Amino acid sequence: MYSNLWLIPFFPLIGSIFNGLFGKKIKNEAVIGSIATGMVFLSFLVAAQNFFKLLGDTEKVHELVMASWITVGKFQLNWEFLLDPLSAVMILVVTGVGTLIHLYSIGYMHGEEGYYRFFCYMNLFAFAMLMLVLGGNALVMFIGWEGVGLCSYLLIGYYYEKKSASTAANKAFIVNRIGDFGFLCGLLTLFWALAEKGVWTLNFVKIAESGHLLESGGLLITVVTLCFFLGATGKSAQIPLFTWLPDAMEGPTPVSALIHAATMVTAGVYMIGRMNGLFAMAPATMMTIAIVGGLTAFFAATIGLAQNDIKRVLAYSTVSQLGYMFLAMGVGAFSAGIFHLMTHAFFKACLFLGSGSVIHGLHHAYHHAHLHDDPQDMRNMGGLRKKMPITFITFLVSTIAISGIPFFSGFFSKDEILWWSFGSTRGHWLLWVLGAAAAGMTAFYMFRLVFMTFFGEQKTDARAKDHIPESPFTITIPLMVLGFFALIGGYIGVPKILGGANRFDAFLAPVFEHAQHANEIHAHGTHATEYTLMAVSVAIATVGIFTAWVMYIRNPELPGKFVARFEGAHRVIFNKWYIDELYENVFVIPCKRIGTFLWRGFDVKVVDGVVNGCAWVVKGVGAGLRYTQSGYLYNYAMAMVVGVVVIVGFFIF
Amino acid sequence: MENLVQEAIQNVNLQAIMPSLVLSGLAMVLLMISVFSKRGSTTHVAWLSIVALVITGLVTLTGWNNPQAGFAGSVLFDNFATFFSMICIVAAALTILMSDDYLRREGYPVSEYYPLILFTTAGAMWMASGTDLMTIFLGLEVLSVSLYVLAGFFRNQTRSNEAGLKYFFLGAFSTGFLLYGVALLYGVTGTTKIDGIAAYVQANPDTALNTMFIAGGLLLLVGFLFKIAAAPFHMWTPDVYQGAPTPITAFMSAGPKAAAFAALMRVTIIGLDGLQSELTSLFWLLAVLTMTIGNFVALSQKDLKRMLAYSSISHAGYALVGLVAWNAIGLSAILFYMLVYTFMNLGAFAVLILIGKKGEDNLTLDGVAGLGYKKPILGIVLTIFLFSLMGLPPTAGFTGKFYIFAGAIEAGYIWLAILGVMNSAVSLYYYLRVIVQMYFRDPEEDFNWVTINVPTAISIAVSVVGVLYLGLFPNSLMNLAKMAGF
Amino acid sequence: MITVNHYMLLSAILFTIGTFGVLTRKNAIVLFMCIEVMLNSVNLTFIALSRHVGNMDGQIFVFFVMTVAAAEAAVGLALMIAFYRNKDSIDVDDFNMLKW
Amino acid sequence: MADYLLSIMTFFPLLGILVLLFIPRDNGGLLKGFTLVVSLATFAISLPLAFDNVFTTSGGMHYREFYEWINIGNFFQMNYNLGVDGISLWLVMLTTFIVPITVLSTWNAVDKNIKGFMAMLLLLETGMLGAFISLDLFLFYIFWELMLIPMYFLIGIWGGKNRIYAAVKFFIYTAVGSLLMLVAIIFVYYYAVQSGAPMNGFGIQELYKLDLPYNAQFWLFLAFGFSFAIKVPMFPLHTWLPDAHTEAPTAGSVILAAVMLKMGTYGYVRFAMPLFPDALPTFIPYLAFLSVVGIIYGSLVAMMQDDIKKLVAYSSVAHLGFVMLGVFAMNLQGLAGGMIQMVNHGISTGALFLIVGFLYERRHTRLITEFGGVATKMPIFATIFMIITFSSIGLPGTNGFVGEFLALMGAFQSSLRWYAVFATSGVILAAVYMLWVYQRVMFGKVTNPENEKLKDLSAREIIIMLPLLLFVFWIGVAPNTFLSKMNPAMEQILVQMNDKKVAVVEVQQPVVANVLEIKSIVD
Repeated sequence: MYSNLWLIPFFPLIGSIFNGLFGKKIKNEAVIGSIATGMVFLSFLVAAQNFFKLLGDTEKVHELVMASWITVGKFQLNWEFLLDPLSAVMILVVTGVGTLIHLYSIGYMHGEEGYYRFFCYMNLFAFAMLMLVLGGNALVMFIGWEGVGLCSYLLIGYYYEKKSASTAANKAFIVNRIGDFGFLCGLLTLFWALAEKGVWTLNFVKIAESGHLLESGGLLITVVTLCFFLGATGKSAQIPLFTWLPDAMEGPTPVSALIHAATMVTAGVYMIGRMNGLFAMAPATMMTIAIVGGLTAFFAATIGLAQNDIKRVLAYSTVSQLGYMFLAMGVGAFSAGIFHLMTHAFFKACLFLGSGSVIHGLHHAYHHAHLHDDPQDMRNMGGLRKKMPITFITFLVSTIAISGIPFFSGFFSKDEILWWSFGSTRGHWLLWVLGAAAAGMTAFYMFRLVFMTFFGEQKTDARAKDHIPESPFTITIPLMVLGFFALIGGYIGVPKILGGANRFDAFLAPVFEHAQHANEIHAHGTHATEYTLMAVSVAIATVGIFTAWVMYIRNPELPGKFVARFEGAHRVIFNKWYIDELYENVFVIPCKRIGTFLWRGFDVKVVDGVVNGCAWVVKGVGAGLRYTQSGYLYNYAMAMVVGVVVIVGFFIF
Repeated sequence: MENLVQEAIQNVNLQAIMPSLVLSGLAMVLLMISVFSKRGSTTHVAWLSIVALVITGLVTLTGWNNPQAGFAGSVLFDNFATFFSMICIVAAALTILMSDDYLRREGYPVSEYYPLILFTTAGAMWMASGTDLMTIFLGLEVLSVSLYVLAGFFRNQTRSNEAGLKYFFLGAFSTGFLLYGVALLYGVTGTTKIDGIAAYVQANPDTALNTMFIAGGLLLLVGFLFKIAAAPFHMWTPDVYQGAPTPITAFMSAGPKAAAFAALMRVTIIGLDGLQSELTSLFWLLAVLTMTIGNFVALSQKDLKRMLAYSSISHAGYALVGLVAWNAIGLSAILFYMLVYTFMNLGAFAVLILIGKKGEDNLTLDGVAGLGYKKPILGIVLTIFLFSLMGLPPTAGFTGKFYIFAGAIEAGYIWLAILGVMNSAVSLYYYLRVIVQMYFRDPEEDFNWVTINVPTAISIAVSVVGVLYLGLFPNSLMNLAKMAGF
Repeated sequence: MITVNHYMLLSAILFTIGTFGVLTRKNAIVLFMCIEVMLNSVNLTFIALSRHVGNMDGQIFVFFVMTVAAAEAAVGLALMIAFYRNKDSIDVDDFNMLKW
Repeated sequence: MADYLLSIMTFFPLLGILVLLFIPRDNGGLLKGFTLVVSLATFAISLPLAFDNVFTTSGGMHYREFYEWINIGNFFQMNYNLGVDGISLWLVMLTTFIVPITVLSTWNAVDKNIKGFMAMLLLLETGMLGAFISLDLFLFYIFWELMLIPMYFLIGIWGGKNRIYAAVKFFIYTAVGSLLMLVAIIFVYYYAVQSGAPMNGFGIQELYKLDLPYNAQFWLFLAFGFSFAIKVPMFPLHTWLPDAHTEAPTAGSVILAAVMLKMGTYGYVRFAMPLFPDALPTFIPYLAFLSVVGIIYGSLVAMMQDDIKKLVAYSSVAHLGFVMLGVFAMNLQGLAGGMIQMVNHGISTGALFLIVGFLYERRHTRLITEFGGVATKMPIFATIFMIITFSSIGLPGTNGFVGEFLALMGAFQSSLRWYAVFATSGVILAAVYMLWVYQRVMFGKVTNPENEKLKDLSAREIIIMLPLLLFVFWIGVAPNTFLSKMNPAMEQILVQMNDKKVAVVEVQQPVVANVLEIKSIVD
């Protein structure tokens, strides 16, 4: 039936291996790029075929066992895939957005030295991500889980000659590893707990089936899910592990779009969705997730207010949006979370690619003018809407979408999340306040970005000013497609209250139904409340946009005054709440100090000191005893006599 | 009176002393030959001594499984005596082989040297076969007096003089204690025969508590402990070993020591069986003390001969462990170990003899730097001996030590075994230092003075074969040692 | 009445004197004489005990001891002469080339 | 052939040495080539083992060889008693597999006294193989000590600046442990003799069935465990390792890491644990604790090293911690994880040492600060290094993951759950130190002009690495090839341990109570 599922990850793997082995010899960018893009596109086709097949299928959960992987006694693990509505949506998003970004990269990466390397990694990423979403058991998922981390590492460190890039890559991988530690702990505890009950499995379907064996709301399930959530915070850049994502912007922009916006970072959300049954059983975890999500959404948004690097703003925006998704998961709005995941994939990918287009243009111009200005600094931009019309329009559409303006995709998904966070049995009005405030700030900083970049005076260095071109079509086509989806992507999930059927929710229902019903998670409240909330959130967004307009178009001196007025607050926000410094001082430096101490202070001095000390004592005693051997006959005779006397005396008396 | 003489004559059993008789006789013939030989020509005497040893060896071997008692029970040439005699003969033969060239190099081509070694061997054989304290004493003195001479053989060399004198004085001193002990035992039991003493103690169990008996027994042991260089009677060893001519050092550490062990074992196990509990605790202590002092002090030695002297002290300690065990395994282990030690120690000394310059001032740790590269075969061979001395498989040193510790553990002396192996671990360091010098340092000298002569080469070859063969296939000789134990 | 105990005591004293001599005297010849004293004290013991025990073994032993002592004297004196030739001294304090 | 396969395999390298002696000493190429042929032939001889399906069905000993060797009547008896089962199978294969690689790696690295070097390598191979297949404690001990000698020379003669200290330390440190084990071996033997148990020399299969009182087991386990813990090495007995590794020539480091360290862990599985199962519950908490400390400690110390080789050495301490944790979990998953991790560590860390060797051959330094930006000059090398790095980190899909995961899974199933949590944090630290060193060596711009002239890997060097890379992925993707042959043997040994055991491991005793218990029993 769905026996060609394996082809979906297989194609990119082939592409990756091919480019990895032969890319260097081929040298032809067109060949390399089209192979890579083609492979992901093939995956997309297969994914689409399976998706539509599933759409028409009454049986919504399908497993495909490929081979046995690890077999030790009762522990039997297979290479297996799982296709259900959730993974079906994900593979479409991944391969779809992936194809576009690959296509985009062909032009964007033109002339790069490691062209083949880039596509090799990108394809490898697609492979890993598809393994992640298609994995039929937690370990196959974990392959993808770590695999995307690896690719993220490789791609962030793509410009490895740059110290900051390789450092960012390391940071990304290591912070992710902290999350993976949680994931592994959760996984192993879960496995043990189930094995105690006689179920030896890591298979998702079986886990879901036997979840009821564990005590609902019990300590064990709470610990397990919290561990998993730690994994999710790592991968999805939530508090406390979000710091790697902004740094990850060191990678080429398509990477930021694909990995650090559209797909990989959403893996945490996906994972929670995948195990929704378990999470739903642990209200404490759910609450934690909701709070962490809400706080992340809020704090990341505050940081986004003051950044000047175009990609960093987007990065914090991503963190913030991911916070929304977690908020959704935490309040039990699983399908809303996934819905937002999807719409976010469209508009954020479009935003990143758009920013990439801008950077590409500026870079081109600077290069032309032999300048070394930072092409990512928004303070050097402005007025680009005329130079890059397509980029501008798609960017604007996506900005509106992310700001939650009605009838754009972001509106539907974000609003549903806000509604659930207020009205869900697991929700709370404080969560809603956090979300709404974040939404307002999002609208503000996104429009700030648009205004600073595309409107107003052109602040680019005069010498480069006139050389900013619109990007080539391999760049603009993906932009347009994504912009289109950012515009309309929300319509598959129009909530009932607005007269829609919320087909998205219905499609995903088989996955989440059980968790929601069994644990009585549902949004309740009157239509009136829902309408009111919707109106309030739209109003907040509008206020945000208006403020941005006031500050950056009508009265450009205002931001400066603002900064001067609230200098302290600005500095804190600008420096990202000093979280990096905090971690550096609390974890990194002590860790290094401990390491150094353990080595030089403990290992060498104490442990080895004891070893060498033993040798030294033995040698010292020997050297001392040596001098009893004085060379004088009478001393020797004396020793003998003493020996005799002692021996005889001892035995006689 | 007539009857007594007749009885005595009937008691004479020349077979029982035939090996030592033959050896002494041949040694005297050789002494005469050397008197009439041209001064400075020693080689023929050396080879004739070898022939004498071979003959003696053949005669000795007829005693295997054919115990001969004689002289009113004061001599018993049993398997035990045969085994030890063979050790001494082998040691003497190897020593003689490595001596000839050495004597000429050092400028003392004096052929009396060889008969002296033969006399020593004969004395050793008496000690091994004596069952009367009188015979043992005689053997001991024959052995000692010859050794005093041999130790001081280089009469123009102060070092050798000093070694001889120190050995002589301390040896004589210890003999005093031994004799006093014999006298006391005699006073209590009325006999100097070992089995007579044992029989007396068996008949009068209270004897074991008798002060005079205990004191006598302990003083008697002092003489033997002195000879085997057990602490605190070991002090002569390093000085004498260092000062004596190198082949004699090698010989002293093997043959006479084995003989002393033989006498010690016979006296303690058979004669002083009544004091078993006292003696085992004494030997326990002495074994540990001896091993520890030997190994610890060896750590800081630079002179190779002196280092090997301390090493030989520690090996006496290991061998004593077998005596502590006081069981069949431990005793036969000592026999086996003595044989093994003969091979590995004589082999090591033979290599040192080859690489020494005249006066042997270069036999220090630094002096062998890079030997392994300049003289690879000598290097490998010395390495094998050193590994054997360390007690590492697959050399005989390992099987020997294994046998010893097996005895101790079988008898329940776990701690002794642990202290023993820990001592082996300490000893690794100083043996390894030699290997470090030979292989891990760059050669400073080209060792062009080293010439390999056939007799020494033979003795080294025999030792290497012995060490490796007894390491890999110890079965046959272990079984012989088992049969030789009592 | 002089009993065997008196002999034993006397020989023990002699033995001790000899031992002390060995420990304290520096001249090699004197040292050697001290050792001879020790040996002779043993001889005395043997003879006394031989009488006490009632067999001849002890006395035979004494003959051996005396013979051996003579042999030792020969060898020992020869060694001393050799040493004296090299060092012009037979003081035991000069026997200290080999140490440590 | 099959009847004598093990003997032929074990002594073939020794035979090679004999021939080697007659090759002129200055013909380096021939010496190396010949040694390569010998080691490859040994590998070929051992290959039938890997393909023999008997291991998948039966957990017992196969390819048995038995001859009486030393028989001293009622004194003692030793036999030439060989056999291989699923537990030793892959370690044997690892040994025969890794030796040709090390021979190849010496091609340009060793130029002094090649004959000696090659002879030592082959002698080492004999020792290692013998130790893995000995079923007689005495025979095992002989091979065990035999390994020391060639390794001592490899470090001492062909090592780095501080080689003498390292070699002597290595030798004495490991010998101290093994000598205590010798006492224990002899004790077990005579205990068995005196208790009248059926025996077959020092044959372990008979000794497995011996009923030892707890008190004796306690001390015996301590002696065996101490010896093996030094070899593993477990914290705090590890300090010989960084020195030995740093000073050893590449080939020595590779063999040391890949095979010799496994002797310790193998010793636990084959000897210490099944021989003295009653003492296990007492020791497991402490040993597991030390394993975990080793993981974290090794990682933290590795992180701060400035010498790449030392870093890899300390990382070994951490990796072996996982092995030990898995083994001490005392269940099938943990044991399998431990065993697979042994092979993994052999491959990954062996490869890392080769990689360090490549750098050292080119630059004659191993200081991290001397490098930087190497990736630009040596792209192939960078790729291989990257793969091995991630294998060492334990990325899923590579070998490292399978081992770590199974070991941790086993630990989670057992009473060592809490230890396992801390051990899991090792995966973070592993990433930290490996990626950090990778960054500092490979990434960035070439700042040191010396690095400008670095050449990428030669064909020979790539050939060395390829088989290792193959196994990195093979074990990662299809570990069942290996696991299926291990499982029966592991099951058997676990059943055997549990059958004999008085106490049950699963009951976790508080640590304090344990101490008191030991005291009362010892008293």
